[in-house]
Amino acid sequence: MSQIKTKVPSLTLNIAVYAALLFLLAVTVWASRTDLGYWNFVAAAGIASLKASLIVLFFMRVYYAKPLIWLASGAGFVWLAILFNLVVSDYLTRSRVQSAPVHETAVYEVPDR
Amino acid sequence: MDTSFRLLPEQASTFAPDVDLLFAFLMLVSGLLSLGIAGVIVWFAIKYRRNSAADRRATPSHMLLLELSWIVGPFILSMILFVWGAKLFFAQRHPVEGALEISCVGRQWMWKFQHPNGRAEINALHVPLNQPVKINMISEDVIHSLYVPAFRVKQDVLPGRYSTLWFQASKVGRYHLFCAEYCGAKHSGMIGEVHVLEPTRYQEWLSDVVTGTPQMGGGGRLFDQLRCNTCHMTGGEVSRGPSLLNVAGRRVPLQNGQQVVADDDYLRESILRPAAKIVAGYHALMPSFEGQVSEEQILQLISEIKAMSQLDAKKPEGELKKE
Amino acid sequence: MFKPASQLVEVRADGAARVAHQFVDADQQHSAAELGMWLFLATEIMFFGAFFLAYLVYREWYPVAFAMGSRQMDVMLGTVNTGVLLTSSLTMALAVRASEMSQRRWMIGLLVATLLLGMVFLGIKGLEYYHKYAEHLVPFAGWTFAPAGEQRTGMMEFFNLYFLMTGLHALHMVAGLVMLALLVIVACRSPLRDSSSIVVHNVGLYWHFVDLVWVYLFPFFYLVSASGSVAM
Amino acid sequence: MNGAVITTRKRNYLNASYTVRSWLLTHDHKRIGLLYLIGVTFFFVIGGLAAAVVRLELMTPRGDLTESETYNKLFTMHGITMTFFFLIPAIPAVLGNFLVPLMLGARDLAFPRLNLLSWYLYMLGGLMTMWAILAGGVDTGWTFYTPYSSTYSNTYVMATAVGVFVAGFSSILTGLNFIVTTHQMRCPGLTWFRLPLFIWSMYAASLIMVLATPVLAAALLLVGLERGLGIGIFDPAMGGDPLLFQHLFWFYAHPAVYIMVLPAFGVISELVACFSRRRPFGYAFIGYSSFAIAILGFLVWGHHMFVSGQSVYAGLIFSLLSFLVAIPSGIKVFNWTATLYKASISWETPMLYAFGFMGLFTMGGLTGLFLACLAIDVHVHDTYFVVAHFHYIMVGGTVMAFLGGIHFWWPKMTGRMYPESWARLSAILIFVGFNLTFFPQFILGYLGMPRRYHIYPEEFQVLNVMSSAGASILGVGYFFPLTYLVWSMFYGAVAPENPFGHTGLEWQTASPPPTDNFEQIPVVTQEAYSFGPDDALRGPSEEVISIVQAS
Repeated sequence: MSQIKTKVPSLTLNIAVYAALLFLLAVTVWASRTDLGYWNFVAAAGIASLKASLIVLFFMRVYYAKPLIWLASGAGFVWLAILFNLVVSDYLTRSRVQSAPVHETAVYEVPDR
Repeated sequence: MDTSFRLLPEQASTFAPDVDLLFAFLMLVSGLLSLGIAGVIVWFAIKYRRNSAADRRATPSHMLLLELSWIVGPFILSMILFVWGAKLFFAQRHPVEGALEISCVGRQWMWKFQHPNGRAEINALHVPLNQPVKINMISEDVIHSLYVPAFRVKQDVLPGRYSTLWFQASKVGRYHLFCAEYCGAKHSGMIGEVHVLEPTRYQEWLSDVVTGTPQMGGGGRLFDQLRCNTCHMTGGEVSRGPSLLNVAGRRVPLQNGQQVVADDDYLRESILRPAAKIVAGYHALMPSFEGQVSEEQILQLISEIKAMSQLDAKKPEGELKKE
Repeated sequence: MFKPASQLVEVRADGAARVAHQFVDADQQHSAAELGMWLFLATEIMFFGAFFLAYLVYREWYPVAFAMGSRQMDVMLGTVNTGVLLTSSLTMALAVRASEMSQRRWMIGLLVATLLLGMVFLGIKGLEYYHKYAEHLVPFAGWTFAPAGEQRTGMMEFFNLYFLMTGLHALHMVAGLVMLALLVIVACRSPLRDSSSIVVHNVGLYWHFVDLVWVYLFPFFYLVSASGSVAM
Repeated sequence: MNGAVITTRKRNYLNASYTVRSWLLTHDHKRIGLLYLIGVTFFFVIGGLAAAVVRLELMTPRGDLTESETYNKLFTMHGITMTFFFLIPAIPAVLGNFLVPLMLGARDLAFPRLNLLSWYLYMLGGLMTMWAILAGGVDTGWTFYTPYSSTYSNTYVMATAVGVFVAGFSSILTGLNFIVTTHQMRCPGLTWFRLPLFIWSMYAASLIMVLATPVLAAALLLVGLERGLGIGIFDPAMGGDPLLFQHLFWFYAHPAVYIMVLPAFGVISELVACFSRRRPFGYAFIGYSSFAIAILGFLVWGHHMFVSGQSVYAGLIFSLLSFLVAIPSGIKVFNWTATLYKASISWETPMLYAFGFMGLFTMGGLTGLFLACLAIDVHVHDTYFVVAHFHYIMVGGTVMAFLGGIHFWWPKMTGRMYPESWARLSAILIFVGFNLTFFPQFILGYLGMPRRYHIYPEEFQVLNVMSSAGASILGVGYFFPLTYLVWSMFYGAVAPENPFGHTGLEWQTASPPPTDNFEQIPVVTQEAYSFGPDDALRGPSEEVISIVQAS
């Protein structure tokens, strides 16, 4: 029969994290309305990851946890990175390597409108 | 076909000796290794059997150098094998220029081939000796795999996407052609024969319209039937659709500013879903031909488009661009 | 920036822990339960990861169709829903905190709040599903799929993935709601035990994980910009 | 060691209660291990019968025993039951369940109820699959390739996929349980580098179970949804890519090979150490190599896809990585061999299996190099060469280790000795039968005979007949242990605490162990495999000799 002493994050911390999350939500909606080209996707994914980290670190308390929990919480993401990287390396290089050597650009006459 | 009992397959393509040499090297290495290990195990098992009088003093529980040696040794060996295998593979995956192009459609459960002049055949493939042959393949249903053991080549045939395979036959004869990817009930019936003929015999066979099903100029006829040339003028004039001369294999500028290489997959997509990638300067006017043309017909059209490019490439540059 | 470490408050739970026979002490039991939950979440990450992979591949293949599909989404409802879910994460985090500080009433209240917010989320989600159904944007189950023309194929893939991924997410939400409801029922009946705070903590982890998935789903489906392509 | 004359049995996990209910609702990891043993044996027999019919059919090049459809269902049934319901749970769920807490000096696994649940999930999944097979069968092959499985097959794909999906959860929960138990429940003094190598390899295998299985679940779910609802993620007609399924499937299914074989490595490490009375040579390297395999094993799945239409570039990467995974496997074989040097080797049945394993696994592993090698794989992919290769790994490796392990821990599990001479005879039969069955298939494969062929060209017949003949010997070899082990449960000689003189914690408690494993939680003060100088020179204990002779 033992008693557990725990350390719990304070109320202010929780609220601060919550506020940050809402702020990032606003930022991501705003960013999607702005034309950043390729960077739109990067911004969306980046902000989402930032939000995710806040949730994992503070709401899920990994920030205060033992190294073992850091490992366990990271393992899924690391293995996911393996899956993504190797599969995407296939998709991105399929046409590049497999198609016949590329000749010059086709020449088109553009019709009058 | 040679149906006698043998331990190694026939070598009937230029790839075969290379692959067999690599195989022999690997056999040698792994044979030596496994016999060596087995020998050592048996020797130790007998020499150090319990109650034997063998010397058991000074037995190390680990030796870093020894451990490293059997990490580094196999590493070097495997890198040699990797590079060797990769070089051969790279050659297998890159057809030489000017190969004879034969199209192939796989379906449950037959192989259909079509030669450049339109002659088609089922479950049989006639190819000329000593000439590179490239096969453009697509499946109408599930995944199949074209496999000719005597040539040491194999490539899966996918639905919705072209894949290619090439070889150069080096020995006259008849060889097995298998489907190697499980494709349903009659998978083991999806087989055929490859006939390697002397080039002259091959030409004779191509023009032998009595025994085969002649489809001379199948692509061209289809081109007319589908009225492709109402928009795609073949003369190079300005028209509603982009000219198809000199398109195959080249870069095509798109409306969205990107470029795409007009490979078989792009041409197929443009026939089935024309609006997916619009050529710069044109409008999405073309109707979709999805469901109206079969995979074989698409292959015929593509080979027709390719033929236009080749025809034209021979003309002098000046004639190409009419002012 | 705040300093999180200084934001910790030490608490001591009252009541004795019940230790299962295979464990030496409550500490061991507590660590085992937490590690087990995290490993379970790792499997969930891999599970959802497979679908995110499919998403990435097809977004790369059909950048325009994905942008067009995204334009059919109700960004307003999506944003509100994200806010609802983030708020539920806050209430959940506070519920866990309350359970550790042995504030039973607070804990029950916060759990109920989380439960209600989760239900609001599912309600809004259901409304959106109904809209999509009414607009003929469901490409499977034999329903008519309205979009025609050049991007039809890509949009089919977009909506396939949309319903698949948000649907699986919603199923996980339902599972989470059931757990929350059970917790509330148990907590109302009997006083808190020391060992129950790890249960609340683990349910909290699960709830935050579900939130985490949505944090990615929201921009990936609602906010695809037409010019944004994943392509290199 | 004073177990020879025990006549009245102490209270143990077997005789603690006898009711059916006490077995079906047990939380005891040892009992759950035995429940799994019943399950895997049942599925092994089913899968074996399917294989027997397949081999009979292949005696002739014509399809004269079964229809094509039936043949396809048979090899599918063989593949699915053997991989998902025998090989994957065999060592982890039977021996792992029984041994992990014992070896850690714990009273049970961390989550006993979860453990029982995982057995039920396993049986539920297995029985659903059996139902699908009885109802009409499934013909996709164990690989479920799309679009054949999702659109074209007219068989019970859904029910089978659901069965495998459910069984997958069992695998996940088992892995999760082992990882948590290994981390949290080691007895005092049992540091990581004092762990038996069996634990290291079980831990590595558990890592794969936890991280890879969910991806299989996702892939199967997608196949099911595509079949049932038409959500076409892999359907080219809906803009999907069938190769994506292969990526997801092999991301699981290649590491799954290591779920099967890593625990086998663990068993062999124990057997080699015990029967040569030596601490395994390079203990740390064997342990690390388990982790190296678990991690590298996740990076090589694309070598199943060299000819699938995957990009050439990806093929090169996967080939390179596949070669790398051979290195840690090599480390193990070399280290076991080195352990035998200056050892004191006795040739009891488990050790015979270990010898067999080392030989067969070496051949299986080396032929893996052929498949990693791009140009050769193009030729032998999807031929009998591949079939032979993975049977060398799975049957020559996993099944040999499983049988060796079952014999080795049989006295601990049941409290009875197995009959030594029968056991030796069948070990030899299995070794001979196995080689005769599968070695000809390497030649067949290089000659070009594709796998999953019902009807084949005549020139392949001689080798196929050899293979079928070998299979009949193999079948007899498997039949013997099935019977004499059951016999020994009732009539075998009573086993002492530690009949083989091993050092592990599991041997320090009674045979069979009490319900809580140990009278009191042990404290470890030594490294694993600390055989004393006397052990090395001493023969098997007098008691054991007398027991063996008596049986």
